[in-house]
Amino acid sequence: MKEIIRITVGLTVSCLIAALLMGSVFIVTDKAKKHNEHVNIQRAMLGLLGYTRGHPAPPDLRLYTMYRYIIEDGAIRTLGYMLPVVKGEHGGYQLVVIDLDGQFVNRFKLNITPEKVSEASERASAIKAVLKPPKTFVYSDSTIVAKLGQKRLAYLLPGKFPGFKTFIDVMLAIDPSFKIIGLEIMEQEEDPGLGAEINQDYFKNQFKEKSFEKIKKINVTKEPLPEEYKKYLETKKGRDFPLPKGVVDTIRSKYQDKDIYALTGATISSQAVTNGVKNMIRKFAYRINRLDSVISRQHIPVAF
Amino acid sequence: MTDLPLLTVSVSPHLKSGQSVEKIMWTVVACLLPPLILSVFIFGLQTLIITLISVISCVAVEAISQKLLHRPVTIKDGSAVITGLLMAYIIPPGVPYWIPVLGAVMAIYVAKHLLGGIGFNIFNPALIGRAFLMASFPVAMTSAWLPPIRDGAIFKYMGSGIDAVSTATPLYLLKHYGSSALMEKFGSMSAIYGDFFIGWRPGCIGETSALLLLIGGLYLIYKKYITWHIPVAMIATVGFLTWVFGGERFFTGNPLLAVLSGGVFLGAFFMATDYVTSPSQGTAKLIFGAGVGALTVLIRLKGGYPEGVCYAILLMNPTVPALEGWFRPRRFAPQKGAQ
Amino acid sequence: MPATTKTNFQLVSNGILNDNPIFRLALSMCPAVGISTTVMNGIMLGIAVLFVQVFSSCTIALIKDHIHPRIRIPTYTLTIATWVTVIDLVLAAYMPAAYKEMGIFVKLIVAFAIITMRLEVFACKNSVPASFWDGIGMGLGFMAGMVAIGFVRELLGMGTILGYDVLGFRPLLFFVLPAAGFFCVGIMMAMFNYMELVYNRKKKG
Amino acid sequence: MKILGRKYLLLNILLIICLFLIGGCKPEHRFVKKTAFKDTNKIVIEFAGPVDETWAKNRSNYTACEKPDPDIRLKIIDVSLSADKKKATLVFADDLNKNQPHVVTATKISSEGKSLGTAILNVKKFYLGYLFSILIGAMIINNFVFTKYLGLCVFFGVSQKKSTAVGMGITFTLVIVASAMMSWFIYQFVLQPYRLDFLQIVVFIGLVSLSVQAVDTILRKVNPLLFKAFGVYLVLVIANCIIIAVPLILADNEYNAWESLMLSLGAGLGFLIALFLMSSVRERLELANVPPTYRGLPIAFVLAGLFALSFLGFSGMSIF
Repeated sequence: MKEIIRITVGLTVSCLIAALLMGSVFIVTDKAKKHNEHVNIQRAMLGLLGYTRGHPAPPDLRLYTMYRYIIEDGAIRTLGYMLPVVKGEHGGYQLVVIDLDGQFVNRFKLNITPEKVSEASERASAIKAVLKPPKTFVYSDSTIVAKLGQKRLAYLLPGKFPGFKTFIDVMLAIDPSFKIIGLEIMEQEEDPGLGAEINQDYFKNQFKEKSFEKIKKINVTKEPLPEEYKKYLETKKGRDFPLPKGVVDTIRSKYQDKDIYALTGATISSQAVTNGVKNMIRKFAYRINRLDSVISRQHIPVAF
Repeated sequence: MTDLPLLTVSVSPHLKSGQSVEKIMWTVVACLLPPLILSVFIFGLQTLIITLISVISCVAVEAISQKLLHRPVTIKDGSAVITGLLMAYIIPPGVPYWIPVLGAVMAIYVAKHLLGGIGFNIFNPALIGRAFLMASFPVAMTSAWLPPIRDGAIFKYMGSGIDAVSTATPLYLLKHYGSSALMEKFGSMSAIYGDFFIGWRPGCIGETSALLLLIGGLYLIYKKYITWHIPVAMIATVGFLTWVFGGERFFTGNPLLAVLSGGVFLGAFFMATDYVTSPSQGTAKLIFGAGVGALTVLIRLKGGYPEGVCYAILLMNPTVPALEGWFRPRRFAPQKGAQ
Repeated sequence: MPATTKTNFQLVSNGILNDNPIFRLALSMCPAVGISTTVMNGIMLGIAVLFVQVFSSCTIALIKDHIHPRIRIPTYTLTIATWVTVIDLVLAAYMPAAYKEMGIFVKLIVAFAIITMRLEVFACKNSVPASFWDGIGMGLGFMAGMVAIGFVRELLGMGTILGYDVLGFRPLLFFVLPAAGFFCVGIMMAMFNYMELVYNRKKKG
Repeated sequence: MKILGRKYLLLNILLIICLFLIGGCKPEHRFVKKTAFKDTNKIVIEFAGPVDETWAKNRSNYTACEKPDPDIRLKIIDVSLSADKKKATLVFADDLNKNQPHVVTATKISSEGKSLGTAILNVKKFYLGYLFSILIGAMIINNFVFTKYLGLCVFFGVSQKKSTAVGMGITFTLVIVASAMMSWFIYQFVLQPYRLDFLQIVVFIGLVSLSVQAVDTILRKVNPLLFKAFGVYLVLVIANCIIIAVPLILADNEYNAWESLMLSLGAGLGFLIALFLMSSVRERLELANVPPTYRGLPIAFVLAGLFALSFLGFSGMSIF
């Protein structure tokens, strides 16, 4: 009996100590983790816009995130955009509800601070507070709007679509006329040497500078990638074959309206990325136009 | 540590007396030669060079590894030649010449001699070589297909310029673009059957001619070097399962096309029947063949590759010891209480 | 076994050579096959294992007199799990890129047989400093094994070392695939055996 | 003895399948029996009774979209109705992305003159098939040993003899199903709601030990014969990383109860298959003249490498 008590006490004490240790480490690291994650994503976004360490972003560049929710009220489904608005010095968020035909339905002020907005659970509770109970909502996606001074510089769209093996996670930067500024592959598990080559500059840089008109009809060609174009695509890194300015311009204009050259032996992965990007831009263009018209008609003081 | 007698291969009980391993092996080599000669006319002279390099490097690796491991050098028995031939037969005709050399090291040294040498390899060495090449040079191994030569210009593809003419295999077209794309490229269905049966289609070096492979295989069966079980079970399963699952709806697949358009004949007669890596008894053989067929169809229809014969045989190889254990030949006077 | 009489240096070298956790004890093989694709992965996971091993060894050596023999194994498990959690949290927070690369394997350190074994065989019978050095040896041994495999695979698979282009081309993509990990480990183990054979022969002759 | 055990296992599996069948056919509207994808660009709606032809054939009565994009409607180019008027087939202009669940809205369904209200229908891939694909995926296609490279220490340790291998495999399957289900439960209802997920490693390893202990005790009491056969392997189970990897994967992917069951069952059976194949091959290899420096573990690793090479054939496979 005495032994059992000794064992129990010993175990309890060690469990408590372990829990204390883990708990305190968690509290310390959690903040740092979130901060680092934020910094990393920020860096990836700025990199897509062409700002690197050697060429830092101007101080008046602002990134605003808007979140899209699908709201269900019985049979009626509407879209809810959680938008950053200008209000005093701190700013705030509003939920703008739009029906499926693009007509304005309602708007609510949300009780959430910009610091907490990146947490899904905080957003959910803020929205829950304004929507009446039979309505349910699910998070759908988010878009980041980069604003330079008073003018929209670019949209950053995170996206995910099926590749050859599993999902391909990308981040796409497009300018206000929906021309592609850059494409970054965030995560993929394609075959090494084949589909995984989508991560190479000579593939993903092909998407750069494709116009909206082109991207709507873009396709994949199985012709081999011309050598000069490959060089051009890889120069962006700044270490191989720096090309003279004139050559760069002629190559750019020559290949700007060409289809995407498929990776050798990985046509399916190439096709998957191309279609994925195409769909992302098509859907986004459709939505942002509707949203913008609602914003201007309702005079919503959006931050972006 | 005494060395085991290597040449009396104990795992091949179906060998008739008076037939030496060597004689069988060289007969198999002879049966494999006609498809090679035809492939020169289909894909050009470089197929012969690739095959020769493959055979020579396999024999060389065999000799070197036997020397290194202090075993008797047995390159004259023809088994390394067969491995070399088969490995060349299942690589595309447009690959660089040095590719088979690396495959030979994997096939002969790792898959055969490390596991104990002739008669003990668990996996078919030629197929291991191919799987290794596939993993190492995915681009070359999945895209160096050449369109068949129709005008007898067998020097056409020698030298460079292969990239520009590379084409897609029928199975690739079927998998990713459907049968209409196939017809567009190769003509009407009846023309396709005729061409594919004789061998005028893109594909691996030695797999295209169903006709010649069938003749070779039937001769081996006639000479009782192999039995009908594995080839029949495998081809029938591929045909049947493709018919059931291969179409848009059930029972609308095209079994004939499936059997003719990949490496089914080569695999069925010359690879799945390999003495060492296949079961030796009737029922087990049927199950083995059916398993290979089923896996082939599974990989073709649902997998990441257009063709699955190579991996299907490799996947069934390690089940051989278990299959042989389950389907032992029936004893004539079973003892009571045995088991 | 009484408390060890080995010097600190012997303890460390024992972990790296004689009792190398990967090639000699053949424990914790999963990471050796799964994520030994690059040298960097080897170093990172090696550091994680080193920390877990050292901390756990020291903890157990510190409290060895207070552990009831009946709950020895649960105590070990709890100790290891706690330290793995700590390392996991720290890596996730401060080295997100490397952490992502190693995936689930950091968390799986908890099931590495090598750590439990060292606690059972060594730390529960020895002083804190000896356990510390033994933990260092084992961790370094593990790291050395991972780095060796990673070196071969990175060089042959990608033609780079630590991310720097060495060969300028990719010789055999096969080595990037985890299937190659099996071959590398197998062949390196055989090489270790061969060296032992030669060493013993020399000693005799 | 053994046969009895097998029978129970079969019975259980049958029971589970029946439950799925009952659960899988839940209608979302009382008048709609079933919805399904067909071909590449069609969706079929089966009604409980005949619907009015004029209603059914009117394209504007239907809207369809992918679930995450309700505002972007897919273009319906044609609707056809079967002869018994119970089955409507919507034909779309573009191919559908079947990985995405779709939502079809049928407004004011009209049957024999009566209006039956509007139905919002979720169209998704066959759920049973999805579960089955998780099982087969974990068992063969993404076999934990040959394609995910986990559980190797135990794998090489006990694959020398077929009988040990099978014993270990069965014990392992039992324990992994028990512990994974418990872990899933605790994670879903305790760790996640209270934001304690950083404790997952400690909790999961604790649950594994607990279930090993539980299986030990139960077997000892209920079936001493079975305990004699499998008891020795119980200790080894904890040293197998698969057993801790599965709960971690379940937690990461937010699987539900059925999916978790399938994944853990598949992981266990996959380990059993891998062990069985490896042990039968290694038994045969004992006769072979393996080079002396390779004898034992090194050759086992080379063999496992050859296995992994052939399992590459499954890469990129998706069954449903």
